Amino acid sequence: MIREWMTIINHQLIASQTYLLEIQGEIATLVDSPGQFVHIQVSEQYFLRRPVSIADVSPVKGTITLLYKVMGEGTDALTHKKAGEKIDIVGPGGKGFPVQDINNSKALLIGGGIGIPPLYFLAKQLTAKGIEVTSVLGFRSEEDMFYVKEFESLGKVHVTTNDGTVGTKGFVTDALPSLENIDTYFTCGPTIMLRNVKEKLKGVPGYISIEERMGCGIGACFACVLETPAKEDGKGYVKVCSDGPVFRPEEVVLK
Amino acid sequence: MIREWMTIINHQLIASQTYLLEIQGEIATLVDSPGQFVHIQVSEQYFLRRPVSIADVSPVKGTITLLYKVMGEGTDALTHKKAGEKIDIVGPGGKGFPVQDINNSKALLIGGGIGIPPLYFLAKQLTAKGIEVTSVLGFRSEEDMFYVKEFESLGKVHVTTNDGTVGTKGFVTDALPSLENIDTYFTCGPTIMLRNVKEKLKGVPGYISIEERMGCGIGACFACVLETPAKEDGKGYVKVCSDGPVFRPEEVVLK
Amino acid sequence: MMNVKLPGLDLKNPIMPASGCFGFGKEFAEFYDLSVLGAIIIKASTVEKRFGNQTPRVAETASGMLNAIGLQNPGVDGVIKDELPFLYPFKTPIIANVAGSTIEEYITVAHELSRSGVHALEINISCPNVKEGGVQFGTDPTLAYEVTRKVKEVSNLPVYIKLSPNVTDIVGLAKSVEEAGADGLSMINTLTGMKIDPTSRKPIIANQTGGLSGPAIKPVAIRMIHQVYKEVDLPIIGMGGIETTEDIVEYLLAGASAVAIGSANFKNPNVCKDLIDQLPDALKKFGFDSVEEAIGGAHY
Amino acid sequence: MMNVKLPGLDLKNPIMPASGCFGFGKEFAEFYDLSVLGAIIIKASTVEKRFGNQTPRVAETASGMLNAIGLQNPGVDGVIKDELPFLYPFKTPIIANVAGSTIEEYITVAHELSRSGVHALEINISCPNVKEGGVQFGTDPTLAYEVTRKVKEVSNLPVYIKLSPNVTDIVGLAKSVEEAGADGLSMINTLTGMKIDPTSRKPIIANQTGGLSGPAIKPVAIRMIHQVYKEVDLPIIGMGGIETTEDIVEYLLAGASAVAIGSANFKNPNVCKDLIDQLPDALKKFGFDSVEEAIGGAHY
Ligand SMILES: Cc1cc2nc3c(=O)[nH]c(=O)nc-3n(C[C@H](O)[C@H](O)[C@H](O)COP(=O)(O)OP(=O)(O)OC[C@H]3O[C@@H](n4cnc5c(N)ncnc54)[C@H](O)[C@@H]3O)c2cc1C
Ligand SMILES: Cc1cc2nc3c(=O)[nH]c(=O)nc-3n(C[C@H](O)[C@H](O)[C@H](O)COP(=O)(O)OP(=O)(O)OC[C@H]3O[C@@H](n4cnc5c(N)ncnc54)[C@H](O)[C@@H]3O)c2cc1C
Ligand SMILES: Cc1cc2nc3c(=O)[nH]c(=O)nc-3n(C[C@H](O)[C@H](O)[C@H](O)COP(=O)(O)O)c2cc1C
Ligand SMILES: Cc1cc2nc3c(=O)[nH]c(=O)nc-3n(C[C@H](O)[C@H](O)[C@H](O)COP(=O)(O)O)c2cc1C
Ligand code: FES
Ligand code: FES
Repeated sequence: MIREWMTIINHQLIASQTYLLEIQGEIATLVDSPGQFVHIQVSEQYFLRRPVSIADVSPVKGTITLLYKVMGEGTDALTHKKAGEKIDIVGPGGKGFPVQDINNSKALLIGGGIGIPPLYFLAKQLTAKGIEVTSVLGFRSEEDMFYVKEFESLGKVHVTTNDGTVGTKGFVTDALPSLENIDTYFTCGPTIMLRNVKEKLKGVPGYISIEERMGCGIGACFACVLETPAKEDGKGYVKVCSDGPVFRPEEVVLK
Repeated sequence: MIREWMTIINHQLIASQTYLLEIQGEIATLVDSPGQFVHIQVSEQYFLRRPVSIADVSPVKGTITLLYKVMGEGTDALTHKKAGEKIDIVGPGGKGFPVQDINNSKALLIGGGIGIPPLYFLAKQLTAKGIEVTSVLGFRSEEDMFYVKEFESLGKVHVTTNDGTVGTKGFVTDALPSLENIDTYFTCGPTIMLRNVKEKLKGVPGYISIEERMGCGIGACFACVLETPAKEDGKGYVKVCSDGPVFRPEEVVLK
Repeated sequence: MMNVKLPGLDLKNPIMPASGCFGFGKEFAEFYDLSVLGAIIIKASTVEKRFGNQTPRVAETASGMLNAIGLQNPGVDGVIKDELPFLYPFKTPIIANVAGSTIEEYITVAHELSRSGVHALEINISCPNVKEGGVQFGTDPTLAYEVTRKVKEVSNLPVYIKLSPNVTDIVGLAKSVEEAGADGLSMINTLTGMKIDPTSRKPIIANQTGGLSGPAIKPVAIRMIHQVYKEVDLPIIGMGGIETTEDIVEYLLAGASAVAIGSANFKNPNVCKDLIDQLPDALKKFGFDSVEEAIGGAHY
Repeated sequence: MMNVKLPGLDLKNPIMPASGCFGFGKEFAEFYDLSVLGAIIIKASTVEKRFGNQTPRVAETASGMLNAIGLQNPGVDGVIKDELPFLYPFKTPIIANVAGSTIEEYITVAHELSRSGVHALEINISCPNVKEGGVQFGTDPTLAYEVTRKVKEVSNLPVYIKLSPNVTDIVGLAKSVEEAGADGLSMINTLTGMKIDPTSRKPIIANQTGGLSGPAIKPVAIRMIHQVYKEVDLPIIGMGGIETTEDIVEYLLAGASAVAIGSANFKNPNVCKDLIDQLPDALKKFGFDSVEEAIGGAHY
């Protein structure tokens, strides 16, 4: 992990309040797995960095692609950065999905909203290994949809929207495919979604990627801990920023 | 006085660490005398506004010209603003030199460093009234010199530099012309210079423009007060931002 | 939806300028009609006219500023004679800020102001920028009780006590002045701070220390208001770093019934008016039908 | 020119990470060689392993942040067994931060750490984020005296007492621990604050209140260090919002002999190293030939 001023190569609106940000620098060469994130200093005005998942890496261009949604002041300020500008990044952070350990043949990816980005990089790596990928992507509404075509180029895609404007009306858990065809699931999204997915897919091996508010983003401050079920015996916790953000569902307590 | 987002028309380096900033907006139409200032919000990062004198007004373009020197973080940040950008200004503030009251024929202008800018606007107005203007302009060194040509086009100019690289080596007080030819003097610069000028020109009618750290810049917070010699009887103080920045030398105590 | 009732004050909206950041109103009247304000809190008055501290009196800090004006004011008679008449025509209640270095001085100023036509008193027992007394009253519960009781005795106006944040136990202070009969609280005054200029090697403020205000102190103010709201039954005028309507909603939720805007007036002289214009939308956005509905909403 | 001598600590430079903002060093060792540091202050240790508070544990504020970690740590035995061995190879003194909810706990932790190979103790009598005890010790001069004296009895290491800024009288606290035999002071810990989310209508931090750190609190820290330096004869490790070498010079001038860098490590993981590299130039720029020459320079 390093701190680096990366160069913005591309920055564009791709859906309602949702932006693609492509940045170039050494960090792109250090990414080892999908699910890792970068920690962005938006400007001097925002004291804490913002964690954003790596949605894609181009080894040729030496770039990382991020997909982010405006959720508050920091991400709003981020939208004003222009191609050519430099941006202060720490990364790559965390432990991603262990693609090297996945040796079976059918993967189910379940993403909700801004949990979708890391799954795209994952889907690329899984399909490259010959694994068949089915994706369930949940959005609020049609205008929020992004990257559906990109996922379709990699496998079957089910879309859900909360308001039914596209695909199945409801939540990702309302559109899960028949489980007989799934060896492993991979999911990322709001904690409540993760909890529901974990519940519904009990028994299926899985990996979940979790969000938590961060201080340092490198494992030093204990801001981002989750309790583990084995609290009393072992260490009792994991850090989302350094032990995660990707965990086995049985490893963590989802509140 | 109003608050307005003015448009930057021109912004350029004119001497070592010294910039010309031309801004357009309604405030330009509200200036009533040289010596008034604008109060600049450099960015959200700087809590207080920065007072900068109005160095010129173009009624045709509807612009104000400011000349400022980088003295700290705020003025340094200001240098990054580009033509076309908007800038948050309150102004015009304060009471300037009462050009309308000057009816004699020979004026001496004495400026030190960043005290020089308001004297340029003053010199233009005085010469427009047919008053003969002699200027003594003090700089640290040759590289800090600015607007000497502009002053020369309006009258006689003596330059002093602390290191002697141009003009008289020393301070403005080392180059004051013979006083027989002076009806009124006008001075602006660091307080220590003002005190020396006041001392040397005792007996000559004068106007001095004074700097003080400001809070509100509009007369409401009492941050910028100066004691008056008549402290015990009258009000005992003046506010630089609203009663000044221009005063008669006998009105204020210079510390 | 914007109105709030405080003891002795029927406010059309909960927004007012804070003491010392708005002078006696005149300068801001050039920017907008002061009648829009929920109320006006004027600069502190003392018995005698005061020149205040030496300059520099202000310094900039991260997301805030230090000030050590030193209670410069024309004295209570001057305030009543020369400053208040300008404010009477506006349709806005006036809250007068009272300062002193002895209990007797507080009594004198409170007494005189009570007959002047102002609508409420804010007793500044917390000004950190005067050498004698002043802040002592705000850090000692017994003295705070004394001042409050004595001022209540000489005034039939509602009395708001302005608390200092520079204390170990803000709830204890608040309880003392509640027992003494205060009608409400103003929270908070500035945190005592200092800034040193590495070039001159001296404190920038001539008085050495100054009061820290601005967004930097908002978390401390919110915490204290939240603590006091829980334990004390007095309405609170909240202040400290307010710049946006979101800040105002945060103050209401913490337990403030109204808010005062201080140093933000220096950044944007229109800020009080702007916030008054924007507050209804902000309340709606966060699901409130009225100001009153939001008050104390973070207590559950 | 960069070295400073503190009781029991021969520092090659005055810059060290602050407790809780640097874990036990491991993560930052990925960014630079920890041997460059003047010292390392590690995260608080308690008798038993602690999970700490619920999340969210941090929130962003203007020029700062709130945290309520709740002293999560593996317990003093875990620290000694699992964390310290990593740090020993670096050529940097280790200062261990000691926390507890009773005097006995402080004694136990201090005693165990004293035999572990660390070079000094920093007694955290000021953590605002634990329910039982903790901060009480830092706001009551008698308790502060007690803890200091008892810890000194069981430890032959130099003992630095970390003071809380959430007090009326910081000088009184400092004097108490001086009398009790403290070797030095750490100033300041965080100011207690709160942030409320207007959407959820709840405090963002699960613990409700948290400790405010960052540049927002620097003026308060500078003021307190300036006050204490004048009245108390102990060396001070200064902290609170340091981000630049100019900040460090300001701390030295106020009276700090060394400085600790806290939340700035989150903004820039290289910050301690960067400041160490830059400090000589900054000292020169402001006319100092050494760190020691600048200490207390604002007192005249
Ligand atoms: C590991 C990880 C990966 C993420 N990947 C993405 C992504 O690929 N695309 C995307 O759009 N968003 C992603 N997020 C969420 C993103 O970090 C937040 O939306 C963002 O921090 C909000 O910042 P703000 O300034 O707009 O909001 P504000 O609410 O103003 O932020 C205030 C503070 O809260 C923190 N915060 C607010 N929401 C979250 C959140 N959901 N998770 C963590 N911290 C939060 C901010 O970082 C900041 O410190 C990810 C979060 C984590 C933890
Ligand atoms: C009436 C008036 C007119 C001025 N006109 C000009 C001008 O035409 N050109 C020019 O270059 N400068 C002018 N100045 C000085 C200018 O305001 C300061 O150089 C500037 O504020 C420094 O800001 P900074 O952020 O770079 O410095 P910093 O030292 O970082 O500023 C910190 C704080 O101190 C204040 N401050 C610092 N120096 C001064 C000063 N000399 N006077 C008042 N406040 C100060 C700043 O405004 C800010 O609030 C004028 C000052 C006054 C009072
Ligand atoms: C320049 C200045 C002068 C002040 N004068 C007074 C005063 O006279 N009386 C008083 O009670 N508070 C005074 N205050 C404190 C404010 O009323 C307010 O409590 C404090 O500034 C916090 O609010 P803010 O962060 O919005 O500025 C003053 C504050 C400033 C900045
Ligand atoms: C996330 C976090 C955790 C902290 N944990 C501790 C701690 O365990 N013990 C302690 O004495 N101080 C702790 N502190 C306080 C810091 O050591 C320091 O005193 C304070 O943050 C002010 O410095 P800063 O503004 O540079 O962060 C912590 C601060 C933060 C931000
Ligand atoms: S954010 Fe600091 S440990 Fe995870
Ligand atoms: S700066 Fe506020 S009165 Fe002059």
